[in-house]
Amino acid sequence: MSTVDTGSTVSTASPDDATPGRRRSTRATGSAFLPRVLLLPAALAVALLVIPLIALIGRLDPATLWADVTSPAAMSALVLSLQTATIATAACAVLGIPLALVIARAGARTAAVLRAIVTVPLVLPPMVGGVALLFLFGRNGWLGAALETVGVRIPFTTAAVILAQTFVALPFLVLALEGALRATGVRYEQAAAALGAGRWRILWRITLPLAGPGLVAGVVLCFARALGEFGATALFAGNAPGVTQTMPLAIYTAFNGAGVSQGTAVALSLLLLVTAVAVLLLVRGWRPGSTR
Amino acid sequence: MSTVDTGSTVSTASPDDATPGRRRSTRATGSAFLPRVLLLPAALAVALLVIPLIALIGRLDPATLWADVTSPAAMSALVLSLQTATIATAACAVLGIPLALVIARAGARTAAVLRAIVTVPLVLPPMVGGVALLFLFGRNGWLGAALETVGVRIPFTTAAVILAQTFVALPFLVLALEGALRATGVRYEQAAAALGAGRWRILWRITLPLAGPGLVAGVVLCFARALGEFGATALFAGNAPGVTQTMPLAIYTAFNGAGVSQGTAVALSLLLLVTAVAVLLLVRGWRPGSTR
Amino acid sequence: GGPGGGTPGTDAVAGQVTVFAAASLSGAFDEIAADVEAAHPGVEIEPIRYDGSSTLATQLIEGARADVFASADEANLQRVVDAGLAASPRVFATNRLTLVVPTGNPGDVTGLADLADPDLAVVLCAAEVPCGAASGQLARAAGVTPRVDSYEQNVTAVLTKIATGEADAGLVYVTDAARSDDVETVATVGADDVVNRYPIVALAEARTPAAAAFVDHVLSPAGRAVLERWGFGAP
Amino acid sequence: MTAALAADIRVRRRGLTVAAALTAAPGEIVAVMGPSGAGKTTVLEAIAGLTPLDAGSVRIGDEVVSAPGRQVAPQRRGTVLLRQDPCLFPHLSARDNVAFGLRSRGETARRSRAVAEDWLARVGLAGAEERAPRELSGGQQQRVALARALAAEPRVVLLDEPLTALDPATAATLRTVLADQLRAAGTTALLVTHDALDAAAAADRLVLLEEGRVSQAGDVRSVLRAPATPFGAAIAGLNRVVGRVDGGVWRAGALRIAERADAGDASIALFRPGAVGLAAGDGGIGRLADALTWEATVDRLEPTVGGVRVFVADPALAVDVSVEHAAELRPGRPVVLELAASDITWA
Amino acid sequence: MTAALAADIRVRRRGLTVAAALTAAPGEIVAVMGPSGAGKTTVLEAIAGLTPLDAGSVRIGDEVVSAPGRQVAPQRRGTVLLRQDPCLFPHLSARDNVAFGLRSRGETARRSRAVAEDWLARVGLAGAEERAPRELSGGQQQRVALARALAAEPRVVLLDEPLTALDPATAATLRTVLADQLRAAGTTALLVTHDALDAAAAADRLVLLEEGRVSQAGDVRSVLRAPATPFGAAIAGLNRVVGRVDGGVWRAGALRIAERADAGDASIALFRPGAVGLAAGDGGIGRLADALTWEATVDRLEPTVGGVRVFVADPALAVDVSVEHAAELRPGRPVVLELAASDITWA
Ligand SMILES: Nc1ncnc2c1ncn2[C@@H]1O[C@H](COP(=O)(O)OP(=O)(O)OP(=O)(O)O)[C@@H](O)[C@H]1O
Ligand SMILES: Nc1ncnc2c1ncn2[C@@H]1O[C@H](COP(=O)(O)OP(=O)(O)OP(=O)(O)O)[C@@H](O)[C@H]1O
Ligand SMILES: [Mg+2]
Ligand SMILES: [Mg+2]
Repeated sequence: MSTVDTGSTVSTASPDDATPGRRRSTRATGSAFLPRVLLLPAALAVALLVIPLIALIGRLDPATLWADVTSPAAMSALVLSLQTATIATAACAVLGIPLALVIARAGARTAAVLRAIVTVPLVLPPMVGGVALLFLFGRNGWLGAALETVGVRIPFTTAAVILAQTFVALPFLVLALEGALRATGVRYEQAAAALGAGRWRILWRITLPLAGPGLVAGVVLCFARALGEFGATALFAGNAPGVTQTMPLAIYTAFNGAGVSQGTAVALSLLLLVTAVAVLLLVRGWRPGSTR
Repeated sequence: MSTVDTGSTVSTASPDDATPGRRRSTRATGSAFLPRVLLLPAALAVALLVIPLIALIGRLDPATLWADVTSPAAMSALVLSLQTATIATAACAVLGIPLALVIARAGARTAAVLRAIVTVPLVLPPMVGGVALLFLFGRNGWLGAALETVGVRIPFTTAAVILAQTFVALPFLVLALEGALRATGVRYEQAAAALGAGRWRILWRITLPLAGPGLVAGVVLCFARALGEFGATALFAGNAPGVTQTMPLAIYTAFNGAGVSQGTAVALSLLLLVTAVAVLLLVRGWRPGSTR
Repeated sequence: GGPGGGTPGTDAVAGQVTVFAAASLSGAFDEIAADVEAAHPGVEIEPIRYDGSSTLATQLIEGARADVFASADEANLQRVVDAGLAASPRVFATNRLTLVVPTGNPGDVTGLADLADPDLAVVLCAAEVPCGAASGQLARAAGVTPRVDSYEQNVTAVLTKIATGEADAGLVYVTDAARSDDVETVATVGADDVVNRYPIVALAEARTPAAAAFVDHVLSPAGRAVLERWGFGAP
Repeated sequence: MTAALAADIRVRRRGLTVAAALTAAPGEIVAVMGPSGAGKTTVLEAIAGLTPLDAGSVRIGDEVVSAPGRQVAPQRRGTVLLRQDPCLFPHLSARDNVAFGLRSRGETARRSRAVAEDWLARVGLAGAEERAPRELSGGQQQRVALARALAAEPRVVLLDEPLTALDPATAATLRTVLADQLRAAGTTALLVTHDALDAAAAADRLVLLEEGRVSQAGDVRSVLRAPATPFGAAIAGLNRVVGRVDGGVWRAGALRIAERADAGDASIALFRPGAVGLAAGDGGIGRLADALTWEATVDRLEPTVGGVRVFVADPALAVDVSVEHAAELRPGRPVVLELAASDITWA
Repeated sequence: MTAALAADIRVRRRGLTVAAALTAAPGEIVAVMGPSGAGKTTVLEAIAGLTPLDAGSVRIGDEVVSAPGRQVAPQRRGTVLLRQDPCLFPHLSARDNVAFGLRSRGETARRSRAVAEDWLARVGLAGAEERAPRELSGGQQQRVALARALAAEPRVVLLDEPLTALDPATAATLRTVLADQLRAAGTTALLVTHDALDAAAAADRLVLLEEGRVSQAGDVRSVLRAPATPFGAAIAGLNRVVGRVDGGVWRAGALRIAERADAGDASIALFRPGAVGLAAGDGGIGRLADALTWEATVDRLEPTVGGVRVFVADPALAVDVSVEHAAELRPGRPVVLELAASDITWA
């Protein structure tokens, strides 16, 4: 007896008939569960973010655009911005990843306090942050005075730019990563420990890879914020072309300066934007598909 | 035969001997898997965020502190800040939650593009964002001109403050929530759909509760950013006490103006900080323990 | 200290000079810097740091390294002097306010009295900042109580609101008004009575006599000519 | 007879192409068994709408719910799927997990809670209503998941290994609860299981799925009695010996059978390991009148719950003996086997 | 004899207090069975260091790893735990999952990969090395998890239901792989399972855990032959009839036994459902010489893989009969039962 058909039927079919076809799995498993009405507010949100930028582009002065964005001052500011934002992001990673881990794995109360502390620089107008840094590292500051005695002076140097960027961007990395770590939970870490993996191995092979999307999101947010940082930098690092004049400061200067229509400022803003989006898309391109 | 002891032993023991004791589960399941060395950079990170603030407090003028923070101008700015930041956060929730859902459930490519778009306002110096909003909603802007014909004028109104805050704070909510949604995956949504739950039920009962920590994080970040917003507001909404002068604008005005010590600016900054931290701890207090 | 006693105009003066200057001086000081470098081949003026006078003063007090500070008001320079970083500043220019309106004057603004018109959108500098203090003084002198829609943080912000047409009238410095294509000035009665004085000083820790050379050049007739061209008045 | 469910599933997986058609009449319970990785879960998830088809179609009642260019959302198919992983909602209590399906089908909150509590009691979890999933043991979670699926009383229920991870005593109780509920509600069900007892106790028909294809299907008892494949024999617990009929004599290694009543030209002999007699020396054999005897060598011994299973080669088969009986057996030891011809089923 | 493992586990859970002591000698394999929710997983996780003790202690080799005020980290106990949920690392391929434990124990990457591939082949997953866990079926994931645990070759391995979710054929193969590996490596093991066959085939000793306490423990075969509790009888597949000895006669409902060789004053009779004869009319009974007979009423019928299980009341017990035999049986029908006294074990 083989493959007997007994009334209500069963039969085999050749697999060769099956066309692999396009994979609809994304639709079937993803947006299939979203109420479609939500597309409306989502589209509105995108519009809110995009249309002002289009309005900005509409005010560009095409005559001077190219000269504005390729001027040596613009280029040196862009290079400085990319350099300092990269270093600041690295510093945030070194300091922020451990902090996010500690918060994510701490008790509820400790976590709440640490999270509040981390959120503070977000609430503070960046300029006040700059003043605070100046009060600390400045000539009359606690640390600044000490450093002065060993001949180190931080304010108004490129180091100050990086410090200011780190101060304002750190919370982004910490909070984004912490959320992802908490969402992942400790199941896999427990499984790894139960297999004999040491703490470092668990960290590198399990915890961080599993929090990957959150880590990438945090790094991206952090980099973006560092790149756009203006207020704290202006106060703490000053506005010296080539040393501390990053793109946002160049934009500010152009905006305040001799320009007739602020066209230069807008042009520089767009240069910053395009660079940032390019970097973001690049980073996102590296990102592997969701692991789950 | 019962409970036979055959060489290598087994025996029962009374449960009454067991003392429930304190629950060490947090230690055993959480930070137990972290390399302890990480506490060092984590502590450094906290120091970086906290010590500048202490330096700031150190420069307070105790003589005028109380008068500064309780002045009617300060109080009206604080109330306006809390009101506008709350409304802006609500607006961000209405627009941002759907957008985060769409991004989290979209294909990799669509998601990357949308995420880049959302990140843009982070990179843009807020001042440029303010200009962009002015170009759009201003009297001569595309939308502003249209609104003017129906008698609606946005700049210099509280609505402009809210719009500016929404513009700069929206990305925070979207990116934080999107990360959490992606980390949660669609397993539970599939399970709910397989039980016959409709899209709205899945959204309210499964998706959002499971992304709860991410949602709370996003809302907190969003609120904090709205509360601290200065650049875009200054340009787009202006600085009229009681109408558009939020705390950051009051701080900046005090900073730019005050004579020698900038004490008022610092005092106002601390008022803002304390308020923000209080709100954050309150919100975090509501948050139930991690669901997993 | 470097080799002492060089006089302006001789090639003995050499070295780098870092200048902190109020934002409103940007065009004029760039020109003056070029002139100084031309006059003294050994002198190199670093790109001038422009920012709000208050910000610059704070930075100097907290340790920013500079040779020359030119402020848009005397109060902020006095903070630097009080901190012991400089002595005996000298006023090198003055500035005065003017009414500005968007090109075409859509609000039909004719004078200071229109600042009280509730139908017009009026922006002024905040009272705390120098231009705001001056605006208040000017309005009081004219017997006008302005109905202000927004107290801006600085002149640029006022100018932007006028240039984009968001506001119908505002008060800015003549030097700022001169730099924008998108605004028109309206005759402002009594503006000459409310002048803003710009002091300059070589800081005590100036590295070279070239700093003094720069200050001297600003104060010299050649420097004054440049400043005048940018709209500044005589001290 | 209109089928409640008619599926022709074609899905390409890494390492496997599933191409299986199966139907179920209204109220019919169809068990699906197959080796690990055969595609059972894929079939169920395709029917539920969680896995898209590459070709083929799924019809539920009168509606085509999956077909090229057509994909009805999972929640609008009238099916309920219990996945292999219990997948309880971590933020809901046991009661709310069970009530979820009912609420989704429009029941009031009050009634859903009442029904959910009733169901928790039925699966032996009275008193655990308020617990979070993480406060439940693996088997308890499995039971909540089963209650959640059954409480929704769908037209068609798809159960993916609902009774694994349960001890035999609990499983026996739940098997009865499951069968009773499905019969009483007239639910059409597909029941994926690894235990033939589930199929025998609860199902009308049994479908064997191997390497993505249906290898055998039919009435549960007839499939278990005459499995067509080695896998079928394994789940039925039968020896399956493939021989060759040559000159009227069937032979497989040392085992030969000349007269085979009703066997026709069938060449596969099926019989229980317990039906084979084994003698190590010369005792114990010859109890049965019509016995076949042959000689073999012990290959391997494996303890079972009640005795010992002896594996011999040529032909390879298993013999169940008592512990005492097995005491003197060692691999390599020659033995004599006997088997009553009447205990053999031919296929 | 130094125990490789000596645990006295006291953990308070919601709804249950676990208070169980158990030890294992070096190289000994101890099976743990118990009803769902009895605390088996809790015991294993406490030994592995994932669940803190409320009291008691755990000693592994010569080291006390858990005690009041002492809690050695899980990764420093020399144990490997296979959890009930396979919990494969979702971002690692099957091969890398298996290699993970080896790498953690300091093996080189190259050797870890080689061993991992070997292990995947042993669990029947050759060719699936590169797959991500989500590309594996439930049973395949279970097998990878088992390979991952065993490949690490720990001193002590704790296996929580390693063979569930597997079909009988695959389970049989893996049971052999598991037993062979543990014996060959001299690994001390605790094996939680729901299938007595696993215990019989792989373990030296069997511990029954019920409601957090050890209800019985001992040599696997003697526990399965003389289970002390109803649960034990259920896993051993035995009828367990509790009677009263009164004036030299043992009675339980309609069943009475006067002469009980070697029974002493034991009052619980244990026997296989298959050992009971059943006659619906007057045939079929009386085959056995020393048989006890009694009358009963059919309570419930349940199909089994090879036949039908008939449940009767007073005393409640199960009788296995053939399908043909069961054809005329219905609930409520009176039947005559017979049982050879020699088939009874007394406890
Ligand atoms: N984290 C927890 N918090 C509170 N109670 C728990 C927790 N985990 C398990 N329990 C309870 O403790 C008891 C023992 O659970 P455990 O997981 O040890 O059972 P088990 O014997 O492994 O059962 P199963 O065979 O179903 O896996 C159960 O009643 C369960 O409800
Ligand atoms: N998401 C996937 N992508 C690619 N291959 C998959 C995926 N899921 C399953 N497979 C493969 O498809 C085959 C069928 O898997 P399926 O889960 O249907 O098996 P199953 O019969 O349910 O097995 P089990 O009894 O182990 O649960 C397996 O070989 C598996 O490796
Ligand atoms: Mg499966
Ligand atoms: Mg368990």
